[in-house]
Amino acid sequence: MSTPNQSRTETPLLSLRHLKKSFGPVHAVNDVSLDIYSGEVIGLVGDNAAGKSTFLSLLTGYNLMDSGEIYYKGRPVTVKSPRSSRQELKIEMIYQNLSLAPDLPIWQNLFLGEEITFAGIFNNRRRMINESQRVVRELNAKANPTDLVGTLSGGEQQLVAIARALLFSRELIIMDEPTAAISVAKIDEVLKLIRHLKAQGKSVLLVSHRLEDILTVADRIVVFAHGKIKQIMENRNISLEDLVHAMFDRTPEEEVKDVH
Amino acid sequence: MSTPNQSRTETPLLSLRHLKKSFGPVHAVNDVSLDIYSGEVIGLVGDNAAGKSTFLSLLTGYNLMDSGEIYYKGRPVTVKSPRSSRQELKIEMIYQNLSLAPDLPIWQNLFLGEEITFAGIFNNRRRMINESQRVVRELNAKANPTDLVGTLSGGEQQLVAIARALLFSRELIIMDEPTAAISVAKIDEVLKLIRHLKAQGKSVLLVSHRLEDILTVADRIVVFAHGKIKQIMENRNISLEDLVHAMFDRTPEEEVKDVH
Amino acid sequence: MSINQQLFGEPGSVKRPIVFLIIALIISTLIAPSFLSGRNIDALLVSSSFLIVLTVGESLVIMTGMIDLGVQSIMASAGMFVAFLTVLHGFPAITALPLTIIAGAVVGWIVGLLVTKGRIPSFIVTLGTYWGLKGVALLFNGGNYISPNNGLFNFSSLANNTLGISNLLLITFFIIIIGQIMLSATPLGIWLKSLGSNEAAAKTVGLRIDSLKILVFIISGILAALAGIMIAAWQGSIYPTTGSGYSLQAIAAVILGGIPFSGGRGSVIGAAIGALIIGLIDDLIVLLGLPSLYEYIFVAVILVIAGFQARSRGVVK
Amino acid sequence: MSINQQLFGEPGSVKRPIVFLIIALIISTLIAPSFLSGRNIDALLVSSSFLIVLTVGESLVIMTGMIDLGVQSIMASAGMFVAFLTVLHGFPAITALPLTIIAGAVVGWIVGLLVTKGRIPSFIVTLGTYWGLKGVALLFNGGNYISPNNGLFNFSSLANNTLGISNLLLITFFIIIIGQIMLSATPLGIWLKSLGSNEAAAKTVGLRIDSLKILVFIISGILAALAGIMIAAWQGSIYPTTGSGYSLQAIAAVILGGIPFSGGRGSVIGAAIGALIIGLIDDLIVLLGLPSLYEYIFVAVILVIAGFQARSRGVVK
Amino acid sequence: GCGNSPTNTSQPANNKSLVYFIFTGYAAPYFAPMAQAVQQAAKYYPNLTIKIVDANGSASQEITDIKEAVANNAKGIILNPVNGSVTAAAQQAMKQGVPVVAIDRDVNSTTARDVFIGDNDKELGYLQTHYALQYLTNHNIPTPWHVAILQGTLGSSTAIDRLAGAMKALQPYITNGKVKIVLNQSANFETSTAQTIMSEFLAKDSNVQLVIASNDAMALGALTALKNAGIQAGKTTYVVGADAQPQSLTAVANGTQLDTVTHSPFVEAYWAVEAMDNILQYHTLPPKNFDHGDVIIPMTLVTKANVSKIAGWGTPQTVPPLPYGHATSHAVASS
Ligand SMILES: Nc1ncnc2c1ncn2[C@@H]1O[C@H](COP(=O)(O)OP(=O)(O)OP(=O)(O)O)[C@@H](O)[C@H]1O
Ligand SMILES: Nc1ncnc2c1ncn2[C@@H]1O[C@H](COP(=O)(O)OP(=O)(O)OP(=O)(O)O)[C@@H](O)[C@H]1O
Ligand SMILES: O[C@@H]1[C@H](O)[C@H](O)CO[C@H]1O
Ligand SMILES: [Mg+2]
Ligand SMILES: [Mg+2]
Repeated sequence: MSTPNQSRTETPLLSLRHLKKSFGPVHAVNDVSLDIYSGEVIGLVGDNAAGKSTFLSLLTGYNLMDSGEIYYKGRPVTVKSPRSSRQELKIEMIYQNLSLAPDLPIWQNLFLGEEITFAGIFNNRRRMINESQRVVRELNAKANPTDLVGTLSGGEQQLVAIARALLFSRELIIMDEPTAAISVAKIDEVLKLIRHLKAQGKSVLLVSHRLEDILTVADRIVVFAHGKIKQIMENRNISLEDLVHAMFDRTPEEEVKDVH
Repeated sequence: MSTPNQSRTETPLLSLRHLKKSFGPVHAVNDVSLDIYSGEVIGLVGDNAAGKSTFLSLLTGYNLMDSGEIYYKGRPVTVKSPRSSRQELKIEMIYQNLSLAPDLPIWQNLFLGEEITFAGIFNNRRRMINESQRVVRELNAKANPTDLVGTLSGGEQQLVAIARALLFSRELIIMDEPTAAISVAKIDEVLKLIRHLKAQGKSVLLVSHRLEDILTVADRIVVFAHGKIKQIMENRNISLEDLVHAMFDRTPEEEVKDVH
Repeated sequence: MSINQQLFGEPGSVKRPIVFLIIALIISTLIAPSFLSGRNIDALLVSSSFLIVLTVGESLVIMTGMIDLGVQSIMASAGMFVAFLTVLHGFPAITALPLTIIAGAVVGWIVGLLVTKGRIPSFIVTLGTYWGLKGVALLFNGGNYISPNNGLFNFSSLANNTLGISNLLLITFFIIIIGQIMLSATPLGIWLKSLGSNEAAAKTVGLRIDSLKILVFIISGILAALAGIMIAAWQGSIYPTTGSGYSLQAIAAVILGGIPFSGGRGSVIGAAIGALIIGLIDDLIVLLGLPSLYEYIFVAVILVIAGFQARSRGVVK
Repeated sequence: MSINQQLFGEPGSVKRPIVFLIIALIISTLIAPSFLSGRNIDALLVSSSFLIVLTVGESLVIMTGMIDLGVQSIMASAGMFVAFLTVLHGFPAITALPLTIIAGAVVGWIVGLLVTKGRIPSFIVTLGTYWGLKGVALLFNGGNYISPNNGLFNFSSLANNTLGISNLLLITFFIIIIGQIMLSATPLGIWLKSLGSNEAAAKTVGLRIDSLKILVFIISGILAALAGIMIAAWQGSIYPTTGSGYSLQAIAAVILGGIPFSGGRGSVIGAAIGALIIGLIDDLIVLLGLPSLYEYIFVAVILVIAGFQARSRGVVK
Repeated sequence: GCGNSPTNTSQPANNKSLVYFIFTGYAAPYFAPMAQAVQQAAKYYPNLTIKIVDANGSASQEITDIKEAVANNAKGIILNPVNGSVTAAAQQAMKQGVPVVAIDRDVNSTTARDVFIGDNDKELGYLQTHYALQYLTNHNIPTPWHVAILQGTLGSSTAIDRLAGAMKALQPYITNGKVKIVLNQSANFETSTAQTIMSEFLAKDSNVQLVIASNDAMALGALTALKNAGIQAGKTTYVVGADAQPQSLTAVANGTQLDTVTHSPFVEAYWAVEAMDNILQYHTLPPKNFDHGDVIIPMTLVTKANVSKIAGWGTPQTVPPLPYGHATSHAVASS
């Protein structure tokens, strides 16, 4: 069941084979294989501690995998750090725990590591602030680009994290629960945004506990459980109940037993 | 509209009058008055940056209000710190940004400041671990009480925060987006828990962007906008659409203008 | 990596400094066979005892994420104060010792107040005690030292032996044990760690942050005052400039013992072993009879090697 | 609170130390009228210049949340090294100065490697350079100082005046400006701050964390080496023990200048002013001719008062 | 009370000359009496205002202090150098017309001060050591004698010269195999450091016949270490020091310490103030018979034989007059 989908003939953007990652006795990611194609939206669902965030961290290089292979457009690639992941896999990620620097203003957070400069040396502050203003407004956030991120409300911080992905959208955008803290009206903006990215031929990997959202935008849905892929479903005529059933088709007692 | 509900005759558990809090030019909470009665569940909704978390922080003493009065069972009370709030207002709060110590194990986080001791001096480690185990299991979390909180998944951290409130539930339990990071199955547990608390005569103040949840458990719904209470609704036959409409009945342009 | 981990234990665990110490002891014995003699171990332990006592206090301060640069000056001025009381003014030890300890506590209390209520960074406040008490130490006898020539060191039996073990060692041992028990077996220990791990969390659960911070400075002040009394008893005389360099060494000992600068993790025993490692380096220089020009370089190299066991898997700062 | 804020500006802003410095200058003039004489200001600035140059480097290190205790020893050994090359071995200044600067950079690079690749806390590694380079400084001339008696200080024109202003001041001024521009107007500045503010965030966006850390130590090493050259030129001779106490002072200056220990915020100018405030305290002692027994206490009191402007609204550690 | 009154006519108070006394600091116990003596001496010279500045054991600090003193219109500087790196600063002060009198420790160049007042440290090191070697010889202590040396603060002229003096006395014995140096380390002129080094050393090797400490503070630390190691000082192991530190005089009287050498900080300080007064008021410098302007204060070797006549720090009841100029002797105020 967890073998990659073989129905497509084109080379996947990213092929992941037998990824493993343990923390001491915990097998957080346990032999996961998946193909990600250009222009598709994959929804990743699963119970808490299923290993979703850890799985993503292996792609972005935030954690280093214990074993496994990654192929970018068929070419094997080693991910040694977030830096190498960005360069080699062209990934942009929105982290669940909001990787923002609280002491820096929004615009510096948005452009961190991708600053626009004069003469390659000096910050083009004006332009970065203007760009930030634009993208922050696009997401309906109220904050000013020069506000320190540490003083923003929970939801506005999340919007800043999303805005970053918008500014530098790459071939694959990974979002780990991007909408957890934001208000309903803004969630629609984010879903619209995901469709827009897809329309541009980009791929999106979306982790969310908001199954409605997954059902709205995903092309395929990957169900994670206990560090493994339990099921991969094409998102056609799937109901919320089906999905919940796919996620939790064991009794809670069985789950507890399975921890070790 | 923002005057407190006068229909009840009993003394409210908590009466809040004209609370104000600004951060520089931002009026985060701007003249808010509200009565909270024993045994009721109040849902607090509003756009991002509406001032919900700031409002709660005034009750818990995490921020100090600029002006306003708080009455506990009719008696005026000054909240000077989280400590005085816990003592005088009997509040337990689950913070949006998860106030947990990452370097400490779950059991120490759960009992922080409320340790069970032998002879008033030594940690009764066994009992605290056992109690932690119990309450963590009750919430269907998989983690062990001795795991360091910093190594837990996002959702499990949130469950730990909720578990704390369970252990020491007081007269009023405030929850700031407790279910943002947790999986569907566990959300039901949390909602069940809220109903259970209500049944025990306790009051719950629940902030959430999951309007379904609010509609499921709240007795009254308070709509926040721009630091003010915009509307207070009894939760009878309200549809999701009604609620969204109540929250966002201005055009986005108007909202932008209103920021300053 | 894995062998390293198996041998040394998790970063931040007590096992690490202990294993390192054992390895260091073995190597020391190999290069200087006289090292393992009972008398040398005794000399090493006793002359490290002052630093260890300071380090226990410092470890609690750093555990909460703060720093105390003032310990060496508290030590020196306490030593002068106890001699001022007993030697120059004939106080009996039974009153002079508690008075000195109380004075140390008062200093810690003032430091704590300035940090918490005054909101001044602890580095600055304790740099203040570092300088200020250096000055106070001078005042007790007009800049002069105090010796048996001036009167009776009626508390010097503190440096005697009980059952063949120096009282100074017994005191030191007692303090390490109490400190470790406090840290790992009482709520207070959890509170102090939570402060370093996430002060906001400690605040939200209603811990008295300010009181806790004041408390660690008081403990640090008391222990530094005790170290001052101990060193005065040991020397049988006391100089206002006693102990210069001890603050830096105490902080280094804490870090070597596996407590990160940001606090939140680690043990008192680890820190005490860190202090012992520093004492060991000095001892080795004497035993090896290194030419004095190379002393410092030797210290540096050993220190950095010792630092390897204080490495951590997470963020290194 | 609000008046205080209006006058002094936000915590962490450059305005604070500037306003404090101005007030301090006015008070100094009132209590010691000779303070404002051109000659005294000149003496104050020139003799503070070494500390300021060290402080600029230290401020960048602390901005990233690390610490550099070694600057004073880099300074001393660089001073000995440049004199060793020029005075003892007749190198022309044009080769000796760059070689010395490069040596400082190499030290910083090694420190950076040990911290990043070796994962040893910066406190320990730089305590290593603190001790080790103290030792190295002794080796250049067998523990002796180097003076014009040994040969020609061919680089001493560094301490001359240009248009009536000491070259040392011009260099110092230049370094502050470059440092501040780097910090506030280039991506590098943002990167360094982000490291201190949230290292995980800096890592996730793909910044080269390790390279950045190594870089700040290299900069700190270069500036410390430059300070060593400057002090040798100024003294016209150089001692292996030059500059003891400067590391602590540089760190204190950084904190006084509004950079918290955890990094992420603050300015180079603020730190430089912090160094000037420390220089000012020393100057006042000389001017006032306080009874020497009270000097230290005076330093402590002024320091703590100065610390009040470094207080912050958030967590104080 | 005071002895003969100074010979100068008093000047208007507003015309007082500002003189800085910049000294190493309280790093070694020797300096506290020196600072006290400067203050006492100042009372005899009402035309001088003396400001006392403590360099906290740091040469860079002292250089700064010198420059700031000049900038603040000092008329003269009495300088106790931390070490020779302050030479250039002193020289510059002299160039700017501010006379410098060096005290206790010298600068590195005779052009950097007008007068040096202090002891001959090479001589001191030789004296303290030579006496001990003779004592060992006379008492037929079996050779080879194991000798431990505790040096002072590395880099200070007193540490360097005393070591050189001691070595000069030891050299013949080393050559003929009678002496073996088993320890030679700096204990920084400090008691606790000396005590630590000696205890750790004795644990390794308790066969030591002679400990040469460059000052008494270190000698005291060595004595305690010997006692703790169960070695009877004065019986099998001999300790020598310098300074006539009060506690050490007791030790010499008890026979635990073999000798010490006085080079009175009081005399140094009184003479330094007087030398400065001579320069400022009478423009008098030491005559030619004082080589390089060195005014060497007399030293006394203190042993059990004469210890009863020596006061702490070798302070005389009456300070003899500076051997040149206008001065008279002064009684020392009881401190
Ligand atoms: N650094 C770490 N050290 C130890 N264990 C870890 C670490 N990071 C994750 N884990 C463990 O790995 C497992 C998977 O965690 P992960 O964060 O990937 O789950 P998740 O599916 O993202 O959950 P959630 O939906 O709650 O965010 C959990 O048991 C967690 O405790
Ligand atoms: N410490 C602070 N300093 C400055 N501004 C602040 C601070 N805390 C909150 N604010 C501002 O106050 C306003 C209200 O924030 P708050 O966190 O209360 O919103 P919220 O309703 O909880 O939003 P969300 O749903 O996104 O959590 C925001 O504009 C925020 O930027
Ligand atoms: O002359 C003095 C003393 O002998 C003292 O003990 C140390 O410093 C020297 O300069
Ligand atoms: Mg997750
Ligand atoms: Mg909120």
